[in-house]
Amino acid sequence: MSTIVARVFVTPKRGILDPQGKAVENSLHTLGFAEVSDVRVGKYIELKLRDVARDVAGARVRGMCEQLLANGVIEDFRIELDGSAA
Amino acid sequence: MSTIVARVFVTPKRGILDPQGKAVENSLHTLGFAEVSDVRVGKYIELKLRDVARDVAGARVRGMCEQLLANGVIEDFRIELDGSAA
Amino acid sequence: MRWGVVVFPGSNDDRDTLRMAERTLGDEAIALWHKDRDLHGVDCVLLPGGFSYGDYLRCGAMARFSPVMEAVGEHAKAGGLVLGICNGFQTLCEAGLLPGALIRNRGLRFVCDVATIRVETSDTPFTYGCRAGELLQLPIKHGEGCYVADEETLARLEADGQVVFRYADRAGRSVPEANPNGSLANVAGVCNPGRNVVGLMPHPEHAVDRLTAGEDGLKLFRSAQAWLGRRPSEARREATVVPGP
Amino acid sequence: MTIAVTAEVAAEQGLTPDEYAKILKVLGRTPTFEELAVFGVMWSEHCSYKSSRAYLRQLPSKGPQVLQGPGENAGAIDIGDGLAAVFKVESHNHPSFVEPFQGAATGVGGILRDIFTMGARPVAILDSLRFGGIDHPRTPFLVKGVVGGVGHYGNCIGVPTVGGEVVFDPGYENNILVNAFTIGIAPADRLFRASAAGPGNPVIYVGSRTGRDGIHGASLLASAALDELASEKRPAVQVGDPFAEKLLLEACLELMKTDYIVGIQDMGAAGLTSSSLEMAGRGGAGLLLDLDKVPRREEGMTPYEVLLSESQERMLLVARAGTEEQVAEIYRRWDLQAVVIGHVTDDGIYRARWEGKEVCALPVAALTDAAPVYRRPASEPAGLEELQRLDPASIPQPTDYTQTLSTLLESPNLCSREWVFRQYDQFVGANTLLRPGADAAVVRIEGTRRALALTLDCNGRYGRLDPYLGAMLAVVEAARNCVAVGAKPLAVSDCLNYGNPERPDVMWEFQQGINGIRDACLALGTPVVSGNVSFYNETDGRSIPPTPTIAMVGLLDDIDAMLTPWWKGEGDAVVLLGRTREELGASEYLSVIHGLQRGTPPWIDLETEKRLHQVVLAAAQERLLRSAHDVGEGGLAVALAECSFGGTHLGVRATLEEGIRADALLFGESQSRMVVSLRRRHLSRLRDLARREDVPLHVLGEVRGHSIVIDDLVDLPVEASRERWRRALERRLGA
Ligand SMILES: Nc1ncnc2c1ncn2[C@@H]1O[C@H](COP(=O)(O)OP(=O)(O)O)[C@@H](O)[C@H]1O
Ligand SMILES: [Mg+2]
Repeated sequence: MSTIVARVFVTPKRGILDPQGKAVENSLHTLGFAEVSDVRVGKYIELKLRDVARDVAGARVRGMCEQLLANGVIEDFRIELDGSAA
Repeated sequence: MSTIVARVFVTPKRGILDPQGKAVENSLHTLGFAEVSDVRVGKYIELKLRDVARDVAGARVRGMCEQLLANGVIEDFRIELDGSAA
Repeated sequence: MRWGVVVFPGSNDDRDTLRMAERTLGDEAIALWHKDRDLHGVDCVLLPGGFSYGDYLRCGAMARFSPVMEAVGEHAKAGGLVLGICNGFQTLCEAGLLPGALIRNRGLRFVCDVATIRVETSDTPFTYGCRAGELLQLPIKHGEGCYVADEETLARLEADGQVVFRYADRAGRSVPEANPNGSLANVAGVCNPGRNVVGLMPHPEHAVDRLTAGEDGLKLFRSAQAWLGRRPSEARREATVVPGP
Repeated sequence: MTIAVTAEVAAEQGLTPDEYAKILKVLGRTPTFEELAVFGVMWSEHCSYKSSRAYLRQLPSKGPQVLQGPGENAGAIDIGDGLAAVFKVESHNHPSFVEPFQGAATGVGGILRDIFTMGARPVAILDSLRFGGIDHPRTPFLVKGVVGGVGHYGNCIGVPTVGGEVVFDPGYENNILVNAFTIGIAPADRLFRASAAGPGNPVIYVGSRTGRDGIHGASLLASAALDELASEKRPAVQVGDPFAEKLLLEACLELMKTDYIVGIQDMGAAGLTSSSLEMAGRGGAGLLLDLDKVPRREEGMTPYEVLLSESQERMLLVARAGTEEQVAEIYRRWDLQAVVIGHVTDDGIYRARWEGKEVCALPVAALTDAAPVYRRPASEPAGLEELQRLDPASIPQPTDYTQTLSTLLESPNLCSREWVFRQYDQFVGANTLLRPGADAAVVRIEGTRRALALTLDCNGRYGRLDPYLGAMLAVVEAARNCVAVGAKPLAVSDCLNYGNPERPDVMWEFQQGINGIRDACLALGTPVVSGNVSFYNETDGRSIPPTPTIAMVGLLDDIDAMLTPWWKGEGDAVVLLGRTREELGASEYLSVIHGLQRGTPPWIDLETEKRLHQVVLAAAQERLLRSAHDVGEGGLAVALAECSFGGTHLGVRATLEEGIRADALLFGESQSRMVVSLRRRHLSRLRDLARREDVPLHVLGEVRGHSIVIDDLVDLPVEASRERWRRALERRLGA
């Protein structure tokens, strides 16, 4: 049981406004990146878990997301442990 | 040349203060997630690239990061194209 | 009456709110420290504006877990009065005591201004003394005041008259130009199904003085005083009133 | 590892060969690397003021209202009711150019700490911002970043930002200016000083942990031109944490209600080194610090880094022995740590230990008293006289004055700043009586009938064309802006932004600036109680225009006497106080309409200016006036427009005196003028007051209709032109 690196991706739910995504997309277009579409801006959270078995780690991080890291009303989240989906 | 999904991870540079990460770490501890450490909070950007060859896509997205998506002075960025590092 | 103003780390309208309750309203007002589980018998809890926990991660996301919020939740469940202003509104949404959420302003910038707010219903303790359709001039100052909720939720809020305040123009029309942050349906404030918990982005506590931003905000606090002091018969009558649209 | 100290190593620490020689002499030995680093920062321009100290002494700093003059974290003046106003203006220019958002944010964070370190609760922030030409490709990015950063910090910590300046001029293209001002209020008898005393008393570190941020940051950035610093040599940018500072603020103010504190000092430029040494110096004491005890954010930091880190949101205090636990308890309540890292000694030596080994043992006096003082060569820049020459005959008069006025009203330096201050919380504190948009901001003094008037002013173009007059006119305009809201100017804090002092022409500009401020402040009775010098504002050998930003603090004894610039009622008489000369030199009109930055700034007579103030303040006392507005950049026509832009859409009908060319009448920037409006029945009384002070009074006309009408020259509809004036900045920035 060594250290596990968890990566959490929090994205605005489909159908929920994403003012930042919109703004970024527009700026990218004005900068000449015409090929870009469907820009969505979310959060990326990296954290280390000490002395946790891999099988419990997933559940723990999900708990963190549901309680704090994401707001279920407006956001979805995805978790990776040591680079592979959990 | 179909659509490519690019994912960009923007994180505070090492050594640069990350007040947000610090605050999140404290909250997680008070919520009983004692195993957590080294929390860093960054941005996660998802975007679609239409009609771009995979080999140029990487360079394009890097351009977007340098010009807009990341602040080179205080942030690092990482890019993934269709789920694999670019 | 007795007001309680919650103080989170990073609250910054708390002192103004306390002063308002004491000096302007002439009531008793106490600060409720975030680490304290006891509400000390206050009649109404005010969650003030500010940047609790620096607004890091999401506004109100961390404040919601403070010990005091458990007590606020119970107070609300028991029908006690709760008013969340700006960061307080965000915190109540994060805590699930109010529906929906508040995200980054459409313009992506902090906006400080005086906005025209239309009162949508007089059927809450904080609008008890207002007319539906009445216009108030209230300061706004926020970066994340864009109210969002999924379609069903929003439809339900409209149907049950839970939209308490809307941004409007001087003529009282809730038009897009009057919307400072992109809130859905120009929503500036909502209440819970029980109507005893209200949250809004504008700052009534900063509109209680002719010399600063006018006195329209007083109406909300005077309403709460009147509502608590109203005759039992009234109370009963109200209880049977079906919430109008 | 220990680094062998040589003259080369000394040079890397920013020390000249002479300075290094001096160190060897005062120490009588070769310093350790850490000791050398300490000398390096303490003798840097930023910390030692070595090029400016000799001249700053000339500024008047005394007066019955002064409670604390220069030398502490901030100045303090008596504002009655047993209260003190504590204030200071600071620059954060180079960091804001490297990273606009964080640079500006940490600039605000720094000046806030200076204020509450003295025991004052901050009640207002103002920001003076200067950028390159508005059409320069980088300008919008810089403006958005800086304004965002100022708002981020001020809004979050809950102090209202109520005023400032925004100026666009190509002269700041590669060297923007970000000057931030904060004022706080404290009980006059409970001001805290930054001095270490009482051998055995603990030295306590409070606030955020120490990281590698900005090693040599402010001190280095502020002591060398930007392009001298290879980008990799640029210190790690500091990121501000306004939340941490809010906790620090509340905890410190709570602690200051006790009697535990002996001295307290914020950690700003040069971090732990300068804060601890300055405290030792002021208290004439020695210190012993255990650097290992300093809370750190990162692994493997060296004593050098711990000494020099400029991590934000940290404080150092000396407490009474035996109160350590009570002090720590107060900070704990606010989730902050307070760590004893050393104690005061009586041997006058500054000792720092690392892992038990002594890495520093420096006589404090050697560092402070022996610090170099330079009187650098100064000489007038070549070509200045040529620039000052202006032949009015060569300036064609406009054919369409209405169009000329609209153009001016939409120009970058005259259009509304609303896009900027809309991003700042102006309400928190519940005492803002006059928000941004008037001549000065007015903030009520909690629980009294009194209020403070606050303004920041400077005109860099005046400075470039005459550094002496430019500085003088900055003081004068700031004072006039206070008077325009009905307040008596009390005292000044100055932020002296100049180029490279090692250049004789810059040194000359600086000396002229000091003289200008000195003369104006003496005449107006407004001592300079605090300030800051920012040199090396240049890139590619081009220095910025001399820009001595003046912060003026005025006092209103009765808030009912407050005045605003805006028309109040149809039919009110509109009056011009003061004389209009045929002066076009250095004007906004000349620059915007004719593309010329030449001529001499307007003529000023300080006695005349003072008499104008007396008339307006007396009239305000007697409640004669319904509005008052300073005639400044853009001249009389722009002033009349601004008076019409209060939102009521009331216009004005004015006829001007004849005698001088029309463009000078409308757009000239003659000093010592003010536009006031009043009920007709009060006119004769105002005439008496003006005659008594022998201030010229000319009835321009009256408040009437919904247009700005001046003779048959100008006819501008208020509502439409106000909208264009309000939106111009946003439009030009493409925001
Ligand atoms: N950076 C800023 N932040 C806040 N307020 C500002 C800023 N710049 C300008 N203002 C406000 O806009 C108004 C006009 O500014 P200015 O033209 O400098 O006034 P004046 O010419 O009377 O000194 C003033 O009230 C000033 O405080
Ligand atoms: Mg000005």
